[in-house]
Amino acid sequence: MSIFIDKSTRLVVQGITGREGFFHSAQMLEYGTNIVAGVTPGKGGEWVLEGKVPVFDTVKLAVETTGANCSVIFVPAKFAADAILEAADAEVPLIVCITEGIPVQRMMKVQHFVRQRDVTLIGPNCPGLLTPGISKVGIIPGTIAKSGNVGIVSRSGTLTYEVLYALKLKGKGVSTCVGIGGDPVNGTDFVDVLGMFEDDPQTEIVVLIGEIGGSDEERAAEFIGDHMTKPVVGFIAGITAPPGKRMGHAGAIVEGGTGLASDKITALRKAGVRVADWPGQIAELIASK
Amino acid sequence: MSIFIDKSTRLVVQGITGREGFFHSAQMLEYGTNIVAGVTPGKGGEWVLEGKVPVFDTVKLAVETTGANCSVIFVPAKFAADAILEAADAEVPLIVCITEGIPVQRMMKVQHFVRQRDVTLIGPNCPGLLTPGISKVGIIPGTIAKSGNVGIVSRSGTLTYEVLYALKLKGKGVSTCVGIGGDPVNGTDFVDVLGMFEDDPQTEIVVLIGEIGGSDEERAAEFIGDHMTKPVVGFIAGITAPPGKRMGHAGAIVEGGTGLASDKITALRKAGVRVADWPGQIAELIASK
Amino acid sequence: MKLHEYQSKALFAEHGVPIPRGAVASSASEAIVVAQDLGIRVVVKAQVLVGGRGKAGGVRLADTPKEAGELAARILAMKIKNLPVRKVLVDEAVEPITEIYLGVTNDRSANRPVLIASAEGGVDIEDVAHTDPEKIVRISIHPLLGLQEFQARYLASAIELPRDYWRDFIRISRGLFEAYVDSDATLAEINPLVITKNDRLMALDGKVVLDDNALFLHPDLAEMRDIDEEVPAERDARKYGLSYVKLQGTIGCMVNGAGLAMASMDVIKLMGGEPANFLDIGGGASAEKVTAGLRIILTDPNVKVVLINVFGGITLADEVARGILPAIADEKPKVPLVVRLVGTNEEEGQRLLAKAKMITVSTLEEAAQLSVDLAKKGNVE
Amino acid sequence: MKLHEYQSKALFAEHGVPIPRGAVASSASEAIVVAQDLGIRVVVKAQVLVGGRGKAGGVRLADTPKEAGELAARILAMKIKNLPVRKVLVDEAVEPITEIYLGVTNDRSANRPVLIASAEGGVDIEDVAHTDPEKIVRISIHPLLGLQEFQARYLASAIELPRDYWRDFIRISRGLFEAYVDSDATLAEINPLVITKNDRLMALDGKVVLDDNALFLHPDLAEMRDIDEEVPAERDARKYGLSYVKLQGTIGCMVNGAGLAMASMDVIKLMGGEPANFLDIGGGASAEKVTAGLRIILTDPNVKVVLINVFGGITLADEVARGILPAIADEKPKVPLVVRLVGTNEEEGQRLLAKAKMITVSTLEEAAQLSVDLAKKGNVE
Repeated sequence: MSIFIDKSTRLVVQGITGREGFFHSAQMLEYGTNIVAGVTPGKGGEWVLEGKVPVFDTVKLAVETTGANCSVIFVPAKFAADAILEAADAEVPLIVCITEGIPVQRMMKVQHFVRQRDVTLIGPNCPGLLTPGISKVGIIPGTIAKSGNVGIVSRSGTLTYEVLYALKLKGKGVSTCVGIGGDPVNGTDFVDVLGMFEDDPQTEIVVLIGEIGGSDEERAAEFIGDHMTKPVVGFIAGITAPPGKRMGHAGAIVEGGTGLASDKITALRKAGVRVADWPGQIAELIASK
Repeated sequence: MSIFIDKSTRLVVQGITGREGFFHSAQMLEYGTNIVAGVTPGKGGEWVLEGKVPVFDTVKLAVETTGANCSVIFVPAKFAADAILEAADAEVPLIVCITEGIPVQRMMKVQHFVRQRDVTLIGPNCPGLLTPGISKVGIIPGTIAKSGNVGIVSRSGTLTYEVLYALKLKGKGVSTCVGIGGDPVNGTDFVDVLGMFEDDPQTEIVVLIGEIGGSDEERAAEFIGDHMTKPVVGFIAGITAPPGKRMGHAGAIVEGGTGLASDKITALRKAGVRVADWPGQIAELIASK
Repeated sequence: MKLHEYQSKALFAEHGVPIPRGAVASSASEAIVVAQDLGIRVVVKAQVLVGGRGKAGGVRLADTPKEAGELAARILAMKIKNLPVRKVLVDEAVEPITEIYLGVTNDRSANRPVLIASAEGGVDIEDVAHTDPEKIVRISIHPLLGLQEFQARYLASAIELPRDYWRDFIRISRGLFEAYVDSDATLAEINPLVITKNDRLMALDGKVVLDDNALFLHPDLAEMRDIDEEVPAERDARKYGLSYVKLQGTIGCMVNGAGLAMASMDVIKLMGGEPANFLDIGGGASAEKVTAGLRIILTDPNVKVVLINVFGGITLADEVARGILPAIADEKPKVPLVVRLVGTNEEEGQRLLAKAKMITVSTLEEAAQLSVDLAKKGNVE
Repeated sequence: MKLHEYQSKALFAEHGVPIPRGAVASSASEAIVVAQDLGIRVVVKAQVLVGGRGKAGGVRLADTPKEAGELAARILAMKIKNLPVRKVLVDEAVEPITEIYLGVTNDRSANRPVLIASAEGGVDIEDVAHTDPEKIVRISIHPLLGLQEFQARYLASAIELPRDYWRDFIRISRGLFEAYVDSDATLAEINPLVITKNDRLMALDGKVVLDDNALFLHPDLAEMRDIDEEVPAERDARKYGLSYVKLQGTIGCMVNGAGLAMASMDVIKLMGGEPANFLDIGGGASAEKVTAGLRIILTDPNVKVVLINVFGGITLADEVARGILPAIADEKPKVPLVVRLVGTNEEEGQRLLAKAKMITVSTLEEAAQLSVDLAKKGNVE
């Protein structure tokens, strides 16, 4: 078992003819993901990726024609909020938005709309989903992970790769890796994913990778303490980040006393989470379980 | 039994110190309605109506202090949408808006917000509710109706009084009279109220008073045909109204071929409704049942 | 409140919708100046707030400024459906390759705005709706979120607009929707939206109906009201906050409440009479308002009898009586009045009327029957 | 992106928020002119994008234009927290009776805007939040519906503002919220909002932080960026779309991804080193971007060693190598570079680095340890 994606996932790629969309569609196809459609307004009727994938003008038409049940979004930030709304309007049940840089007020509106529908949004500004050996939706390199019993949920992108890679080197495999994204407003949070891992029979241990800013990790700690029976290993990036400085993406700001890495680590430890001091230590803690 | 209001209704009057709010609060008090609070921003702390009713600055405070469970709104059109939102935000379960002239786009937004909460809005631009002998919330003259087994739902104001009065002259009484209002966008429609009358043990026969414009009566006809076991008598005002002319309030416009009185009458008759040719005939049809 | 074509198009242009170059003119000489400035073939279009101006000859092409002046003079002398033409719009003539319909209005059944498009533009969209309903595409708009880009794209795709025009179509759709929102319109439509010979999308004609209840938010738009276009009696009624519509019958009606007013007219007709007007004095009317309403009815030469039907609720019966009496004292009407006055403060109202020896009855049906009888008698005399 | 006080207040004023009369000045003579125009007692305020200017003597009262000029000259010669003062705001001096805090920002945990007010204005609101949290009132705003009048009224009532000021307070709250929405701000605050001696509400100081991701929607606001206020290296980084923050240590870092960049800094610190900066080259960086990033690090004189940590995903390892090599060729750095390069196209990247005889390691921990060792060695030399 895995969470979010499996062999029944039928993927539509929004922005499939763009540079990044095209590159990663090829990567996903190669990994075995079942890409059934692409969407680029104005290019409906074309076929891409060696004639394997039909392109549509609208998500609605793509869904009606191909039965797509999952969408991944690579369109530029300027159009990405509209792309999420289009997918939600077309009732695509799972939407993964890779795009970085969506204005936050716009994203608050989009998130409110999406939450009122029976639709799950992952991201934006996230690396997506990887269920090793089965399917990947997004940009996580497929080669750095093998299948196993570790569930990973992370606000970070490359730091997640670092952890996946270290686990693989230690011989540990992953059930599903979920990049929820580093933006201040996102569709799916730690608690949502932790609950799914708790219910997933394949997952036996969970890795949570957080970073400074916001209070998602604190809420995750509360959830872990109250509801999780499976062991959780954590890491929080930014223990040395100076307060008030913007560190790369909007999620990583220490806001007025809350959002500090040290507070998050304390909260997680209180909830019984073993928190690593450096990323490499995560794999050691998992291996030593 | 009655619908919407009964002896447990604890009313807060928004706009209680205004001319109409004050006059009708006095009328409602005299009728026996339990007015527990008034709201006029900036006049909190005063007492009105011979010291019987305390005034608050906000609905929230009024509800917290007095346990009000119903609100009636008399504030001017310019502020009425805000008044509805304030009542909904304070989780007043039943809101009756008498005010006429709220801009329709604003009202579409308000209605969308209200529908997402566990709150019932009646109106705007409506005469309100009357449960003869028990309670009245709004402006329907209490003296023209007595208690009985006829449920009335109407888009009109004074035309409803005409019918109530005629019924009383024929010795027929009313369970509850519901004025849903004549605006194109309103909170509660015919179908909502018909369903409640169908379930109300006191109500044995229902009067539906419609008018030209929109398609509420057609949807009501469908509901009656599919779900109502109790007999329904109807009347539609505006059979002689020329198409395209604005007849007094925004609801009463015949829009491009739909909304005609004749279509509505046909739809109701098909659903088994006895439709009166003139208002006075309603009482005759009821009496002859 | 309806806006003229030239006002509607100016509103659209403020929101980025391309419109032809042009200007409004009130005289032949003004029209010549505009045509000279444009320097090309022009179209001279009557500005009236009713449909059917094309068929009436109110839209004409002119090759020269002189011809534009002549046509303007001719059109400005016309009446279209009884309304005198007081302004013409002189626009550059545009040759359309394709004519599209694009409009936004309130969808009453969904309580949301709806954006409507059809590849069959340039004609009456309601005719298309009847004959080829599948040629009309609708997109329901979230009342809080507003029109989204993908929705405009759906429309473009659904009406099979060539893709080269999608970007412009989306921009225009958003502009139109913005105009609708910013002006609190109940209808904003472009018909036709054309593709021109040089491959541009352009709004050739426009129509906007504003929400009268929202005019207080838009004093600039409220000022655009063309009072010349109103029947004087309707203008007076508006001044007093009365809702008045002139009709063709002989029985003047003054009623409180729109539903009751319509029902009163219906009963008149059922009894064999014809109402001369719709007049709703609204709720809680003052004596002054009643007086003004009655005066407006009495100025209609068609009126043979006046029926007053008031069911007091928020309206006070004695206040209504106090409004009727001065109008009668001043106007000394030659036609009979039938008054039905019940409800709040009925006794005092009735006392005042009795003192003035007015004809009073107790039910609507009686009032209607008597009015119809008196109107017929009036016709015989 | 932060706006200056004078920019923030101008933005508020556009939305109907009353502000003192005044103007910005870049020299003593300009300040004198402004003070003369105002004709009354003025306050001269340093315009810098850091807090604490009051304590630093950057806000002073002047009774005469001459005094205003003298104070302006003195303040314009100051540095506040290492930032030179390049502009002063000369405002009419206002005597406040009451100081209120009013702000709107994004509530991350609710994914909604939040309007915040406190009767304890004029001080650091975060201090109030720590010492008297009950003195801060918050109202959560519906993300689609926006601030409603009744919500502003709740705030006025909750901070016990005398009722005479409610109407103005509501108007100002709505203006502030509009400014926040229209500018895509992440923070818009008035502190203090004062009641003046002549009974007016007025925004004496203002602060706006804009969402960098939304600046493309607001070219007029983007132009307000005060590049004089940026560290030159940060300005260069922004030009190339790099995320760079200068810090005080000796180990320069270049990493892809914010989380990995922070983690790399954390590991450096854990190993006993101090990072000289945060630098995130982002996802899918081009060789040019990498070159630019490395150049920026190498211009920092504190840097004793450079750690490059790239985990290729969307970023291609060979492309990164192709960016590193020209920077080294051009800059001929005197400090050592430690490169850890894995992931997509790793082999080709490693081959290029090996050819250039770069120090490469395979894990982050190794890279950090080696960098710390080299930095310490550098210090000893």
